[in-house]
Amino acid sequence: MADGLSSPLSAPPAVETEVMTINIGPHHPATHGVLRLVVDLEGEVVRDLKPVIGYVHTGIEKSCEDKSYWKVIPFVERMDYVSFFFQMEAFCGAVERLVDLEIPPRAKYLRMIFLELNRIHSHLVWLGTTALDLGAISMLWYCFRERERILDLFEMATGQRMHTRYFQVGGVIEDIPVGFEEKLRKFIADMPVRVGQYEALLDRNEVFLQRTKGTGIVPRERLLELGVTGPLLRAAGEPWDMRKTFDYLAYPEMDFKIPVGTVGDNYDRYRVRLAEIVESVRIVEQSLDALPEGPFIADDRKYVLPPRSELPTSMESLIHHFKLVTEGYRVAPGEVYYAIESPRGELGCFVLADGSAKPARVHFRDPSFINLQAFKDMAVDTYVADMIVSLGMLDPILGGVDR
Amino acid sequence: MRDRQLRARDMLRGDLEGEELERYVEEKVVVTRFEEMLNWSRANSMFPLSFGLACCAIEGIPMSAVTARYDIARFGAEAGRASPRQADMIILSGRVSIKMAPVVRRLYDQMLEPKWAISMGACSSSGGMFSNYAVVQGADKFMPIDVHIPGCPPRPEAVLYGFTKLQRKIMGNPDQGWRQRYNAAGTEEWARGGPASTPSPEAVEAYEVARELARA
Amino acid sequence: MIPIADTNFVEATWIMIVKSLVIFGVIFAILPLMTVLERKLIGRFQHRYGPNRVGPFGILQPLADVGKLLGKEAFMPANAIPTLFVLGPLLTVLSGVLALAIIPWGDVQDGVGLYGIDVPIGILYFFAVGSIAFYGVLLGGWSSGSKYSLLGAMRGAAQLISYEVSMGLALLGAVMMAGSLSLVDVVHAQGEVWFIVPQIVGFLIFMLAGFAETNRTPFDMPEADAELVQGFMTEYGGMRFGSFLLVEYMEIIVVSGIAAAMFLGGWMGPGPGFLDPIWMLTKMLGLVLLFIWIRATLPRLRYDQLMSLGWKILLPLATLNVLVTAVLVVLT
Amino acid sequence: MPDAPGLELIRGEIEQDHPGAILDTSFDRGQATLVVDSEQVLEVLRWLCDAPGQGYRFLSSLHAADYLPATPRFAVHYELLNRNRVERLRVKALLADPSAGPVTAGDPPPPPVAKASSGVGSPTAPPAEGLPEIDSCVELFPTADFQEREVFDFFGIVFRGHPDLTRILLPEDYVGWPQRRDFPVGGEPVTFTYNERQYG
Repeated sequence: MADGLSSPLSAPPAVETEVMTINIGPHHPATHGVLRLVVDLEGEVVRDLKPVIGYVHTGIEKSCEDKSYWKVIPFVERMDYVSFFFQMEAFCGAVERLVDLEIPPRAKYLRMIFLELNRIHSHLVWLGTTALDLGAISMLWYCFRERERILDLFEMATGQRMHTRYFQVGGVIEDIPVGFEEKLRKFIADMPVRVGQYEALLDRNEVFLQRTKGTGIVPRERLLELGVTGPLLRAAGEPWDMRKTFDYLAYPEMDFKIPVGTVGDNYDRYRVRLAEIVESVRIVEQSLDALPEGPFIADDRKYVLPPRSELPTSMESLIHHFKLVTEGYRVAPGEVYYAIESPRGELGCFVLADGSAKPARVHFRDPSFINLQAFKDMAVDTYVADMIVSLGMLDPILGGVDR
Repeated sequence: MRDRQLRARDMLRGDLEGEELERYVEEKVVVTRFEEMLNWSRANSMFPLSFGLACCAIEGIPMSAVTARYDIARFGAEAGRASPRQADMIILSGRVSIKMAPVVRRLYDQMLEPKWAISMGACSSSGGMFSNYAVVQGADKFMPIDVHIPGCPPRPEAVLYGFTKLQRKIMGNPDQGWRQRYNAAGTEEWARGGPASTPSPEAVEAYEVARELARA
Repeated sequence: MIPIADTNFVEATWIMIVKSLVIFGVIFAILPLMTVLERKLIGRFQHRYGPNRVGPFGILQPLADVGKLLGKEAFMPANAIPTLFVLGPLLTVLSGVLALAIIPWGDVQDGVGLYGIDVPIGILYFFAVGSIAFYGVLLGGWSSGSKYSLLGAMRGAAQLISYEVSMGLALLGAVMMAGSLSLVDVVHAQGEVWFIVPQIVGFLIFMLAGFAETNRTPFDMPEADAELVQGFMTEYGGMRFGSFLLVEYMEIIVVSGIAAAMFLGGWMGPGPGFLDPIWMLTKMLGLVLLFIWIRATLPRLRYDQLMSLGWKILLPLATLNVLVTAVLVVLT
Repeated sequence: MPDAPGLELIRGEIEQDHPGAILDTSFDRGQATLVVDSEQVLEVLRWLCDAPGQGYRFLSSLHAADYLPATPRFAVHYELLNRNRVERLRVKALLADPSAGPVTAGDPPPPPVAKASSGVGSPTAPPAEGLPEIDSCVELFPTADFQEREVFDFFGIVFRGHPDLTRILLPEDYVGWPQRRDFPVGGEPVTFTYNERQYG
């Protein structure tokens, strides 16, 4: 309702009312995991709220200090469990910068393909669950239908559906199998059609528009102060995408657009993410077309496992293999912060090397964790139903928040 | 047919006679049938708690396992209930941190008897790869678990397989002796020293009705 | 003995008893089938099968559900109010069953009216009895001693008040055209043309308000599970929860039945007289499918949007509809 | 990234306004780092944020690290970002461990800091003694709120002036600072059939 937008929720009501503190979570159907919100309600209006996090704190950063570099990769994947390829890329990229290793072009393109597929996957999970929060239950099934196809592709190339451990320091662990390209092409041909179908179901639905338009607005300047990045920031009209601004992988060679919103409400967030799916499909298509021939992993035996075929014939390879598997490689002391654009914003990885074969400190700047600070601004003085929608549109992954 | 055979056998043995025998046979047959019936309905109408912890939640009951390709609804278990009072089964999908463990135990306590728990994935079964200060090394430490599903994360097919295992367990194959072993009889109120857990009046009534029907 | 209402038609007591038993039996056979129908249909909407392991086509699924719910532990939260907590589900079941009585399944045949009762105040009876359900919701939610339940119950009460009015006004048009409050008379009045044609506005408003009355998806505020866990029935488990669930479906049947009788010509249809109940059932089922379809498709409204829809759009529209109908009825 | 001469220019300009604030600079693997005196870190950050021609207004990440055998044991890292010039700059504030006393490199590591932190948990009570302290930059960068709490949670570094410095990820009654290098990783061995006698 138009009047619903303009009604001054921030003004205190005429009648004397009592504030009710209600505890949402850690188990609640709409908190996308185990987030706990302590909410002060005045009738149906949220007056104050405080997120309480840490319910899936896993101590991953500490565990990483106890493992050699190449064993850290499966740990970091399990932080933000719907964008696992991004964690791998952030960590591998950081270590590659530490040891000054250039990855071959084919590995760059393969990484881009999987990163963008993962971005689509992440946005699909977001769309399904958020629509579920809104009450549009069927969207979950439609989104997960496409998600299964992405997971099939992952499984085909890597052997696992989730947490694939596909990226290695120096490249990727295996080349894509025969038939992968054909399957991927079929998928990227279908995906824009599917996005059109999602739009048909949601964008032409008056109820959905009423629920999302004009809710959860946070101005751009405030978002920047709070360190918010990713689709949330872009929906507020700030075209900040690290794929464009920073030079990593082969993104500078790709032709893609940055979708930007205008108002910064929940509807813009939804539109920006849907548009990003389409742009990701374009990136996948271009990198598939331009996929160069050549090795998929760097040829530096100090850091990269020798190919399996060399082991029976080459003594040197065997020694390298043995050293790498038992001890790992040592990294000269130094520290590196490497950030990439994950589906939720800036995903930074800080690795501190102390000269041994294990990292002295691995820290992830997880976008969900930082973005969650903006939730209070999004939800205070709105209805409790809008708070739920805003939380869905914020798209926090609690595994990433708590690490 | 069967009770006639039984009666014939006992008559031959001479253990029971006349009216007493009649009653004995009827009771035996009806009670086991009723138990079977109840277990059948429990196994086929599991409402899972729509509850997710970490990675496995994406592959497990709240999400992938209910989606079109796997469709746990075929087994009548898609009606995820958000309130633990209405749920029959809790799936621990992911690592249980030391901060979350009391909450999970509380959720389990709030569920009404009979209730079942599945521990999905390596993390909640044993701590998995996260052997560190923050993760509880196996959910069995604070609550009874019926079925453990291995994997990190398990595929949805594995979840379905674990679920059918649980169904078989409920239907008495194997029997439920583990409950006595864990002393997992009651809810939180029971643990505080309230009245012992008794079958609901509705259950008693249904039981009586079934007995009457069987007599007639 | 004081007659509660003046009946048009007097039957022997035993016929009444048999009739009520038959209606009760049929409805309670349909209700569980409806739950499985909904689960299977929603499954089909979502590209999957739905329950199919228990019995042929999963048709025994509700049997398992009911058996399980009966076998659950009877439980009451420590800070609930005992009597009211028990009374809540009872009241809702009561109102659902009572409302079934006035749905006309057919005309008077061989001296037997194919309906529970035909009270001259038919529609009023429906409103009076239907409103009791919300006492159940309110009492159940309030006495649970949970904040979620309380919020759900409050939403439920407000929703009832907002939509009951529009619902009544929506039916008024059809009542004026028929000149009687009795549902049987209204059906008889639709001999030439079903009232959905002249009263399309009334029909739409009635269905919208019906969604709100039954707490179904676009308007499922009292149990909005994304916000309020399970709303007023958060603390209910076992068969008490089951009865809330059952009543939801019973209310769908009642609303569909009233809508079919008032706007879709009730039992009217080609074929001999004994097909009348079949026609009625078909029409009702069509409306029930509409309910399920909408649940699979539409998102939920926000609470204040629900309110403004009820008061600012439906109510004026229904009033206008009544006025126009009144003028037309007087003129013709 | 500002290149090495650019980093020296920044250092020179800061030295003019805040003498003694910059302890060191380093330019390593293409990343520029200003090592800052922990007492003046807020001034330096404000200067980098506001000074004309600088504009490092976006705090990407705030985290800490434990360089255990080294003398100033802890460091708080501020990953600053200039979004106009697309330049990153790391500010590193070194912090000594007050509980350890003067430790020189090569000394055995101090015993695990697992003292009862009685005040931790309530924002009003002063934090436990013997913790390193640094100024909070929440006023300057609101995004630092959660991250400073996280650093406090894991390293026991107290941020003076933080509005609500409580544990964020660990339970409120947790004792110890798990990400310090002398804190054991923890966990416990899993019992299998072959080692049941050992652990079971």
